[in-house]
Amino acid sequence: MSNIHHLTPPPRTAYELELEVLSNEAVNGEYRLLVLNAPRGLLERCRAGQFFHLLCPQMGGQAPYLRRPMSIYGFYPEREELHFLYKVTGEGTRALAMLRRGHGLNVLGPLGKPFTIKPEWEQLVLAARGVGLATLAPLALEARRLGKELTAICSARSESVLMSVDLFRHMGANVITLVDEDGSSSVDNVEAVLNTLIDGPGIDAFYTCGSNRLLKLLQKVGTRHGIPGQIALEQQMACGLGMCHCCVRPFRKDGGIVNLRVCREGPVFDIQEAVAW
Amino acid sequence: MSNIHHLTPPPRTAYELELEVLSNEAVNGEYRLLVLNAPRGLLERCRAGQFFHLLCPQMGGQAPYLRRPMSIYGFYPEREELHFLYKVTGEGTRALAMLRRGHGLNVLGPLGKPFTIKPEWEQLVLAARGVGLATLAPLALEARRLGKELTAICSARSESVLMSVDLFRHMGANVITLVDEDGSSSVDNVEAVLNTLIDGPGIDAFYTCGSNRLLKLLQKVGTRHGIPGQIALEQQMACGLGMCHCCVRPFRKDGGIVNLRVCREGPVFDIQEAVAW
Amino acid sequence: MVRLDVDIGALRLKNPIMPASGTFSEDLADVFDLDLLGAHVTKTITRGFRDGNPTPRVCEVGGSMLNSIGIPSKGVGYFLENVVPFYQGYKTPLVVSISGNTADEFAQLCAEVSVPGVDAIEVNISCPNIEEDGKAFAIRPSSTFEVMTKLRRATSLPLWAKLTPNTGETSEVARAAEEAGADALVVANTILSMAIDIRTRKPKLGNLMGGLSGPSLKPIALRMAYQCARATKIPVIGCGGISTVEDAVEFLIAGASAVQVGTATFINPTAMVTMIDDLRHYLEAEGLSSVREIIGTVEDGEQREGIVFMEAAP
Amino acid sequence: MVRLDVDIGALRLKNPIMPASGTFSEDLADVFDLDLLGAHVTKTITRGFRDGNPTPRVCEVGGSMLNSIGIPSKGVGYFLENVVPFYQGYKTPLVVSISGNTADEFAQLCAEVSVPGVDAIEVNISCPNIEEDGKAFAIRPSSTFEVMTKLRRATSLPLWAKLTPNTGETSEVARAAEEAGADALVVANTILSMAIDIRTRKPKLGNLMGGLSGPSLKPIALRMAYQCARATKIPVIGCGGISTVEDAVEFLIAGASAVQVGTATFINPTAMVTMIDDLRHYLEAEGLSSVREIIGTVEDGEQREGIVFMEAAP
Ligand SMILES: Cc1cc2nc3c(=O)[nH]c(=O)nc-3n(C[C@H](O)[C@H](O)[C@H](O)COP(=O)(O)OP(=O)(O)OC[C@H]3O[C@@H](n4cnc5c(N)ncnc54)[C@H](O)[C@@H]3O)c2cc1C
Ligand SMILES: Cc1cc2nc3c(=O)[nH]c(=O)nc-3n(C[C@H](O)[C@H](O)[C@H](O)COP(=O)(O)OP(=O)(O)OC[C@H]3O[C@@H](n4cnc5c(N)ncnc54)[C@H](O)[C@@H]3O)c2cc1C
Ligand SMILES: Cc1cc2nc3c(=O)[nH]c(=O)nc-3n(C[C@H](O)[C@H](O)[C@H](O)COP(=O)(O)O)c2cc1C
Ligand SMILES: Cc1cc2nc3c(=O)[nH]c(=O)nc-3n(C[C@H](O)[C@H](O)[C@H](O)COP(=O)(O)O)c2cc1C
Ligand code: FES
Ligand code: FES
Repeated sequence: MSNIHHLTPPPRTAYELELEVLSNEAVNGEYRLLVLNAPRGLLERCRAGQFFHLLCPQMGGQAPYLRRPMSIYGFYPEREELHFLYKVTGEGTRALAMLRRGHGLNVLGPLGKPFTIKPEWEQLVLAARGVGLATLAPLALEARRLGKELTAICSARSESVLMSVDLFRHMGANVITLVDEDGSSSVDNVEAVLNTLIDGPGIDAFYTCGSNRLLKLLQKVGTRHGIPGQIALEQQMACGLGMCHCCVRPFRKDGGIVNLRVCREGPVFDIQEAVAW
Repeated sequence: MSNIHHLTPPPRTAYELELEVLSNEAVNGEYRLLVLNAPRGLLERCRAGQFFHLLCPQMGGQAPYLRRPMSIYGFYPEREELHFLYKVTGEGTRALAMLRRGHGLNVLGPLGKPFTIKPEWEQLVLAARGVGLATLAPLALEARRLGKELTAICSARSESVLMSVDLFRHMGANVITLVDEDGSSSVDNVEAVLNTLIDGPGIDAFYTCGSNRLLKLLQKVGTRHGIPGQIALEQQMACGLGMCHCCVRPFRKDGGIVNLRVCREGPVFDIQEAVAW
Repeated sequence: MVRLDVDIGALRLKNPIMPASGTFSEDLADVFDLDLLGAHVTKTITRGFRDGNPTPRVCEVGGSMLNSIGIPSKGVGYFLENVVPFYQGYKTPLVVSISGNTADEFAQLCAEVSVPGVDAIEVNISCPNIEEDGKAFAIRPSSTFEVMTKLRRATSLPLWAKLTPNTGETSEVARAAEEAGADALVVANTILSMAIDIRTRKPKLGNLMGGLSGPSLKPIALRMAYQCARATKIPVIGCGGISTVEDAVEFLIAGASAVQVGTATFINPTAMVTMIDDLRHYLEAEGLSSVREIIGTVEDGEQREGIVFMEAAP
Repeated sequence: MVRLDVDIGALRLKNPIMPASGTFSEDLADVFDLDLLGAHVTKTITRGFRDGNPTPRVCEVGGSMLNSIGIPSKGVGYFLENVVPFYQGYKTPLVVSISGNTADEFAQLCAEVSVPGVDAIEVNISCPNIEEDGKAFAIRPSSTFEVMTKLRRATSLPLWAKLTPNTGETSEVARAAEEAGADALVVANTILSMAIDIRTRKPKLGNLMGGLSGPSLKPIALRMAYQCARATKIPVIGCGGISTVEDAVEFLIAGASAVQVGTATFINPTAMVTMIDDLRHYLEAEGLSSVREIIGTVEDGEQREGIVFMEAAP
């Protein structure tokens, strides 16, 4: 048995907990908001961009097995509330949607690397589509806390699924909504919006997630104007902790391509290192 | 492809049906009565001694996989009711116990060979213990319908778990109750009761099920007095239809021991052919 | 109107759904018209009488089951006199499953069941045999080739070889069966397993060990069906954990030309009938006109060639 | 106070619960104190750098999972400089899992990881290797004996051989490993499986096939653990689908001296900690004073001798 103690074991940072459901309502046809009661200590450890790994219940004929990763949509230590905004897509999220007030839900987290906002960045811009907004929502909270200017470019299929707009407004963000219906969400139009911002107040950093189109656009605009940025990425996960290496994606690093774990090295990555897919 | 049609396929005799639960109440601490709403046509095919193969629900953390065999405890075509009396012992029956009025239950049946009552038999005696009484209950119904005299010797651990006594009385049976608590259920005492009956009205046939002690006693008494009898036996089942050969038990036949399927050649067998275990 | 018929070599089946050996018998006629099925496959018989294994012969394991029935058999005489005539009451092809303790006894039985009314012979080479240390013929390519060669000589009926998952050489065994003249491969039998009752510390099966069947077996059997379809040119009949039309379609896409349904029939005796209906609806919904259009359509891309030989999970 | 310690050859573990290779890493220290475990078992490493397989690398199959990670590895240098020192922060024995494409490369790595701080070497002989047509060493007794002989010569540390279920010769492979000098057997790795998305017709894993782990594997792994315990005299470490203390106890009764927990940790990261607590309570409730009292206590009666050699389900 090895008895040499020259390194100190790392501190605990993630918790497996059974939390109580406070509510779980449809926000609109596709999205639902899950509100859990969580201990203040847990919520105080949460950061924008991190996620929880949810053990979706086996109920109503649904038998999800692996956990499902979900970004933190909101964390409110004072109200002891942890929020997730999710889209019902398959077995796990269908099971999630069946949770009712008073049910328990086993969660693991907070996990992953959060977004960073450097002290010198003043003008922040986030751009996201659909459920991707869930991931960026707590960034607005953080921006307000730090007294940063935030512009949220929210794009969606139609006006009716534009979520989080109120939330972003409520956080004092400057909200620009773009929808497919009227063509305002086209890449060209987003680029035009960005250029207007760059020419106006300026942009110190971009934040985005999920969409390949937006990634490519922000990489291009970022390179052209020397604007740094971060992207939150998704990949199928098993452990969520960094142990199984199933959640890798390729990144540009040191002149080559390396595989990094979305759950551990991410889910937030440097926007220029991300490889479009 | 074989096109020779010299045999006619057999008629359908067993049905896979989703029935509605009417009630599912505890009869006492250990036993529960499950009442299902069933089509009259199905109930008219039922016979005393037959069983159904129940697809116990996957609920409340219970995940039974194979079906569970249950004797018909009562079948009432006029009321469209099918009754089962069961004891909660494991995963399947625990799941059964969770069924509530309005739930569905998938059943397969009626299955197996029923009891027979020969026209010349007038004095019938049934002897059983515990949940075994469930299997014999419909025999009392049948006996009454045929105008036979029936004596039911009901034995149990204690007075409080003596079930079916009212049912048997209600059917006009002559009921003798024996309990372990006061020692009245001892083999010697049962034998004394049987002898009294033989010396009195006489016994034309015995019916029993389940208990090894009773089997041996009735085989002995039957041999001594030339009284025929039948026994309903249990064995673990998969298909319940005769296909898988998992439910065999040994029987004395033609001077040797043969394996017979409890689900197909049984569950009712000649009492002298049964091998005590 | 979509077409459900498929060909297993020279034998045309009206649909690709049939029972798996040992999970079907005349008795199922109690529940539905057996002429709805694509084929009838009998329980494996041996030449002589066999009693089978001690009870308990089955047990549950986490949503699947183990069995160790031990192939009780009334012998070939009873079978020819009683079972074959029964199925002549139907228009559906009859497939007789046989096994033997030695290759010669096996071949003799194969000749004996090659009678009118029998449309194909499924040879259960997944059973322990005394010539190979109690191992199944289908564990090794060499013993597979030997026994299949003898069986091939014994009959002119279509010969289906039923393979075992208890091997590290599925592709090689499949090719050995093909080379020896098998007309089709049935993939697969159960995988050797065990369960212990921790309360009594007794094995849950009277025979200690038994075969795992049902949903847990599906990913293993699917992998084997895919390997066999890639490794040979003869039709593959998928078998293992199939309980819904989605499962059946998964095997067809992987390369199976038909499927056998076993344990699912114990859970829902009408499972096969439901599956035939659902298959029709599935094809209609996909806008296809024949089930043949989905067979072997898995998009395996570049991996296709390399992987067939790889037996170990990384 | 019940005793949970067990001996794996010369190595004493404070309890019989440890992680399975590839389902554990330094990262789990985020969730609980890793010194609670009986041993630390690292992810398999190779000598050189390996990228691993294309994504998706995992998928669900009916209450279990498939994986095809492909053993990404940063190579032995990184491992010795970073991983070994990390575990020196703990009092728990460190077991290093290694693999190689050829027996010689494998043996060389075995020598290289025989450093202070490493308490045992688990050799993952269940991986495809290029000398055997891409088959795992542990598929055949002969290749097992050969590679284990080389590995034995390469180190004086305790050597644990991790076996594969992708074989029809478990007992023979186990004996070959013992004869070549293995100190313990880890039973077992994942079984090769496949799943297809019927909507896209694509395999659900980027690598087409992968290994089945989780509850579905349990009855197969339990059978193998029993066979290995009967076929050899060296300790067996059970692995496969263990997620509750009941599962662990089932393996111990079957003859395992300790168990490894894999996929269950993905579902409940604290599963092993819960299992250790529950094991203590179980033993107390059974009135036992040491976990050793249940090891190998399966009541297998007469079947015991005959069955070890039987690989096929009847
Ligand atoms: C870090 C991270 C944060 C996320 N945050 C959110 C969020 O806030 N709101 C939201 O609606 N969704 C979010 N997702 C996606 C969410 O995890 C998937 O929608 C969900 O796992 C789908 O599960 P399912 O069983 O309903 O679908 P199925 O398609 O049945 O899932 C099958 C398997 O694929 C995996 N899977 C499917 N889609 C994804 C995906 N997009 N990303 C990762 N794994 C996937 C599932 O976890 C499961 O293992 C996030 C994903 C990641 C990686
Ligand atoms: C023909 C027949 C009629 C029966 N009638 C009744 C009845 O009317 N009322 C009643 O309470 N019980 C009856 N039983 C017993 C009943 O089937 C079992 O109690 C029940 O299957 C237990 O299931 P479980 O999951 O609760 O128990 P578990 O012990 O968890 O069951 C595990 C497995 O063993 C089987 N099993 C366990 N006990 C028995 C048993 N005694 N007989 C057959 N299989 C068993 C189960 O079906 C299951 O496959 C009858 C059995 C048979 C064969
Ligand atoms: C109770 C039972 C008995 C079986 N008997 C036989 C048999 O006699 N011959 C045979 O080839 N396979 C036999 N099998 C295996 C099945 O035919 C089939 O290969 C296996 O069960 C996998 O399919 P499933 O998961 O759909 O059940 C039997 C399976 C079960 C469950
Ligand atoms: C994601 C994943 C990665 C694995 N990687 C390895 C590995 O690198 N080396 C190894 O020997 N086994 C590996 N295994 C197999 C496990 O160690 C274990 O043998 C198997 O998963 C069965 O146990 P379980 O059912 O408890 O998971 C891996 C399993 C999984 C699920
Ligand atoms: S999910 Fe396991 S390493 Fe990321
Ligand atoms: S339960 Fe299948 S034959 Fe009796």
